[in-house]
Amino acid sequence: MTAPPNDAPNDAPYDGPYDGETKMTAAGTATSSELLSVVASRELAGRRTVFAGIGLPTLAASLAHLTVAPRLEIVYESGVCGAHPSQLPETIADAVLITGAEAVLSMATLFGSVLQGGHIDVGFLGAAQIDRHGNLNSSVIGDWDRPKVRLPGSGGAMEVMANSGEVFVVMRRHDPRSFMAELDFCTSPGPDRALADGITPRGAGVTRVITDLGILARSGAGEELRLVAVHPGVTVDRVRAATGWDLQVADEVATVEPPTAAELRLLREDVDPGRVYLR
Amino acid sequence: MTAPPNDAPNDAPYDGPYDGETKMTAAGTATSSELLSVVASRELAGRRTVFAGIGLPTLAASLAHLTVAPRLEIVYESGVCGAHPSQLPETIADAVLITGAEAVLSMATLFGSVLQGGHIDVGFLGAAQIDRHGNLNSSVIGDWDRPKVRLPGSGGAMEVMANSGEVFVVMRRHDPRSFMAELDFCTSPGPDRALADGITPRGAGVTRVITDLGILARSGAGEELRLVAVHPGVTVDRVRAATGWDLQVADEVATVEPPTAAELRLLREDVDPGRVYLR
Amino acid sequence: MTMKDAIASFVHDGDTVSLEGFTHLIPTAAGHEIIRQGRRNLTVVRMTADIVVDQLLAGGCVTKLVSSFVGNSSAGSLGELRRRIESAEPEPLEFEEYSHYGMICRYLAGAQRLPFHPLRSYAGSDLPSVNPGIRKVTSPYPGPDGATEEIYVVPPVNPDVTIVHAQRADRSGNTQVWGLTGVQAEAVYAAKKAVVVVEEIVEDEVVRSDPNRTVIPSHAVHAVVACPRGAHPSFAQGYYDRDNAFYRSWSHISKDPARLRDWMAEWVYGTRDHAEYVAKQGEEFWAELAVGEAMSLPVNYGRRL
Amino acid sequence: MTMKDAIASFVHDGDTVSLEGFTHLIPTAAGHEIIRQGRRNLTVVRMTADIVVDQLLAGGCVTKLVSSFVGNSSAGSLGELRRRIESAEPEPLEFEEYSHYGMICRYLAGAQRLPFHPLRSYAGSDLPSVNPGIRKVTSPYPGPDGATEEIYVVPPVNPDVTIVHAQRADRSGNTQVWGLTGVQAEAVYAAKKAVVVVEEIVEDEVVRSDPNRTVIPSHAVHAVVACPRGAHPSFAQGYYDRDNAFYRSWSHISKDPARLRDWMAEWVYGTRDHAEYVAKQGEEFWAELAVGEAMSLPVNYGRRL
Repeated sequence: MTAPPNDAPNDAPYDGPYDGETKMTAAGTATSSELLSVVASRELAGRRTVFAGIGLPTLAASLAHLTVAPRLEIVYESGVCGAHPSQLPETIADAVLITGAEAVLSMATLFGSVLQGGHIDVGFLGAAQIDRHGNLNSSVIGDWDRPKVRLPGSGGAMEVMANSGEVFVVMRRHDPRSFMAELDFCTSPGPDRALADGITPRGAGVTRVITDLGILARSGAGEELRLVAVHPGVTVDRVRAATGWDLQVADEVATVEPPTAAELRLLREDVDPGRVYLR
Repeated sequence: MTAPPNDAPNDAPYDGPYDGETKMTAAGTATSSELLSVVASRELAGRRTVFAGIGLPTLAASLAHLTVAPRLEIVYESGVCGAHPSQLPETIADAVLITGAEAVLSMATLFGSVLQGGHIDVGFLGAAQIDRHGNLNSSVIGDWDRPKVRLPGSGGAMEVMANSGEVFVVMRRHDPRSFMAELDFCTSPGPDRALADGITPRGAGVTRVITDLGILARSGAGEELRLVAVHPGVTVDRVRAATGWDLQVADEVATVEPPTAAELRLLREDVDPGRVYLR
Repeated sequence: MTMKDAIASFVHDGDTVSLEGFTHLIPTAAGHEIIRQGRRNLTVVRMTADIVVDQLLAGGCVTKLVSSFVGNSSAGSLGELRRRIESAEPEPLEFEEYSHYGMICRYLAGAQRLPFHPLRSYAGSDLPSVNPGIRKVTSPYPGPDGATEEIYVVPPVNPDVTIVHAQRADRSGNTQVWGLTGVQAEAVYAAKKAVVVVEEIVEDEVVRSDPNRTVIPSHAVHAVVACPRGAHPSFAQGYYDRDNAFYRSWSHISKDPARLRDWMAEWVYGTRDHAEYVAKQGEEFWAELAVGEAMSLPVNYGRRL
Repeated sequence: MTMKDAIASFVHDGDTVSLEGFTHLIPTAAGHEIIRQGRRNLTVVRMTADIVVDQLLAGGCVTKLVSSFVGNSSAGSLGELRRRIESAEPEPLEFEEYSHYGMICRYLAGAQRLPFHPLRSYAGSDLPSVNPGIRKVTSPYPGPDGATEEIYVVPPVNPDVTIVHAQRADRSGNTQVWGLTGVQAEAVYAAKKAVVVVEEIVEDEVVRSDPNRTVIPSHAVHAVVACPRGAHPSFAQGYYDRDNAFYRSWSHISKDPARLRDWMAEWVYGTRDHAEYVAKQGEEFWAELAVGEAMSLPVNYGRRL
């Protein structure tokens, strides 16, 4: 397991079962899940391999496969490569992902040869907290020794961060409890922290953060996340207020193009017709 | 490949195809191959796992399985465990070893988890040269840089030596060119050389050397090989003269019991009826 | 061997016990039998500490956990684990935390009897500051830029016993797994003893018809236990599906200590063995998790003519 | 892709080329095409430098060899290799020597992009004295006796291209191997590019019916070449048997430079491609190496009902 995105119950203090909210967003008739999936899918244009957990990352990757990245291969943390599921999977280890797949790898091969071997272009991660350099916390709220809330921990998140060419983070709720100046604990460090530890990083770390307010971006070590786009109707000031540090803003902040009818149709009819994740 | 026993063509200067000699030995009607196989098989009494190349080690292990070590499992350097060949294999990678086997392991698992993991009780090795501590040379005659004869090298021999509980060596020709005070090159070091290199050895190194003259033995680090048994009709002096160092001799030198009729029958009728190795 | 005998023989108070299976083939039935037999002071080693670990904690069996993920899959929380860690209730839990590849490398080092295994994780993470087992080594080779290169390493783990679940084995322990194979082979080779629990024990000929399918050879196995449906609520590829409803319900069950106690009383202490647990679920329940056929195409191993 | 195109595209003068296959599935046809195309100054990396390496040496393609065993299986000597090493005839050969597990660990480190891989070999051996690549590291953990522990390490190998032979692959490169699987997967993952030569390219459905049989996934493969009988004189489990007579004859062929030249002229330079080599052997020849059927029993991957 990598840490689930910050909507998952384990990311308490937001505890309790997922509420299945379907509130409308500024993007019009798309739900929040649809919006985030569509925006994330566009960012995968031309990418070859993506390491993704179940949920929004799978939706985004599947949609990208049908639109902007026809050669995209999803590698699952369970070891499945080239899945051709008969039905939409419910977990990263769903049996339907395995039957009919092109390959199933052992954990040692997956994490050693595929991930650490540098075969992943884009890794998807979630977190409870993120800082200005894209460092992530999925371990604890409070002190590690006696936490207020014990979160799942790294799982493979640290490896995804250290070894993917770049990392996309999807955060459902852009607010100061998640976008923090100082993390309670750094589980998955970006390249700046690796360099400070005396070790040359492999990948760029987090390059895209896709939230319910817009898109933050950075290109690698030495850079802070910058607001590059907002959803229609969202102001830059609103994003600044929702961010726990003094957020850098691009000279030209774009407005995210709302999901097109074609994208929504593919997502709803082909990718997730049972609305397993499109809650 | 581990280095073949010292009768193989690669162990030049004894070059050229194997001559298929079947000269009678002091043991009566048994050939040299039969004698060495039977004697080696007896030494496997009660052992559980043996790492063996094709040839005499396979014959010895197969005979032991039928006599003194019914639970013996042969692990082949090619990765085959629990072979049930329909015919006698001609190489360690013979296809008949694989069809019907219990398991086939990758090289990484075989050498890493099985051998280095400490699962082998007895490893069989051959060599061109052996010294008084059971260190082996299967690399070169002469200098490594510009050898008189280039031999095959370690293959897995170094790993068999370093990681097996103990090692048996079968040497067809007991003579001073093979039993040397100083090796031209140490390919596979016993525990004394490992200790001198500052590393604690895992196994006992060579504990038995079975030759056409008798049996040398030692029990581990700090000990030299000692003559513990001779074949009928072989004198201690003859063994001393055939050994390139001042050979230690046990207080009581036993006489090897010649192969019994039952052992020879099993070897000839059940283990190698086609006389593939019983040359 | 029966599960009862296997646990009695191979799991002792104070042991380090590895239970592996990455979402697939989780050895739940073995965990329940450890609870029934009242083992104490165990160190449990498991990459994904999920429901079976929460149950072992609730059974009072565990004083220390070594893991890289503590959560109920993506379906929710582990109530007992969080109480133990967040508020030391009913007692503290010693927790040694790694990342997934850190755990895998610990098993790899354990299986190979190496003093350490290097990996490209941990650089800049706070984890080494709370886990002194995670250390650095200087490479004796120059890095890509010609400078000295440092890398993190983890120590080997060598459990007293590793328990895994598999689809099938022969009587001597040659174990075949398909679908997700996880880290089971490495965890078995790392251990001093290994217990393999299987859906079915098959004839030698079945295993020998496909030796590449054998993930764990008999020389590494000390006991084979037949225990159908012993991986519930996880799944066994080709045998039964994952019980997603139970995963979702575990957050609620485990959140309330009283409800958790009742669940344990009914389903673990209240069943003599896994056969009774299976029978108690009822046939309709298992029919819901049944799977259809999708057979592999055979390959030819060849026969000398 | 044709073998000709694959070698032209992926093997360049001066490259480091790994050819793997441990006695099984040796990529001989690829080696012959490298010779036909006259590649020069190659560094060849291969655990068991056997007949195909002797042929590459005789073709003048190789200036450096990295290996752990230089011999014609157990059937005799490699004439050209011995001349190159023993008497620098017709030219010297740079030789970097390891043990088998040393080579495996080099591939493992290469595949995982690690700066080194530790192993419990080399302690007390003369090999480190002639190979400065074999070094020591001090473990940051105390040894079993509490003292500081040292261990040997080897550096990664990252070939420019790795070429392996396999039974089958789909069009996109998902490669399935059964019988001896050797070190092929690690060698492919260690390489910058990988070429897979197969007995047959099969429909997607064949591969997907048994994903656990896929040893090399398509994301690691850059070219797939169909080349039946391309592993001769080694064997392909379930397809054809080993040509033991040829192994035995190689000692005699390679011992005599004139005879070796004649053999190369007839069988490598004298054939346009491997199809011609196969045709030239004749049908009776291949009938001798034919194997019968011994099919694996299928397993059920399951289908959601």
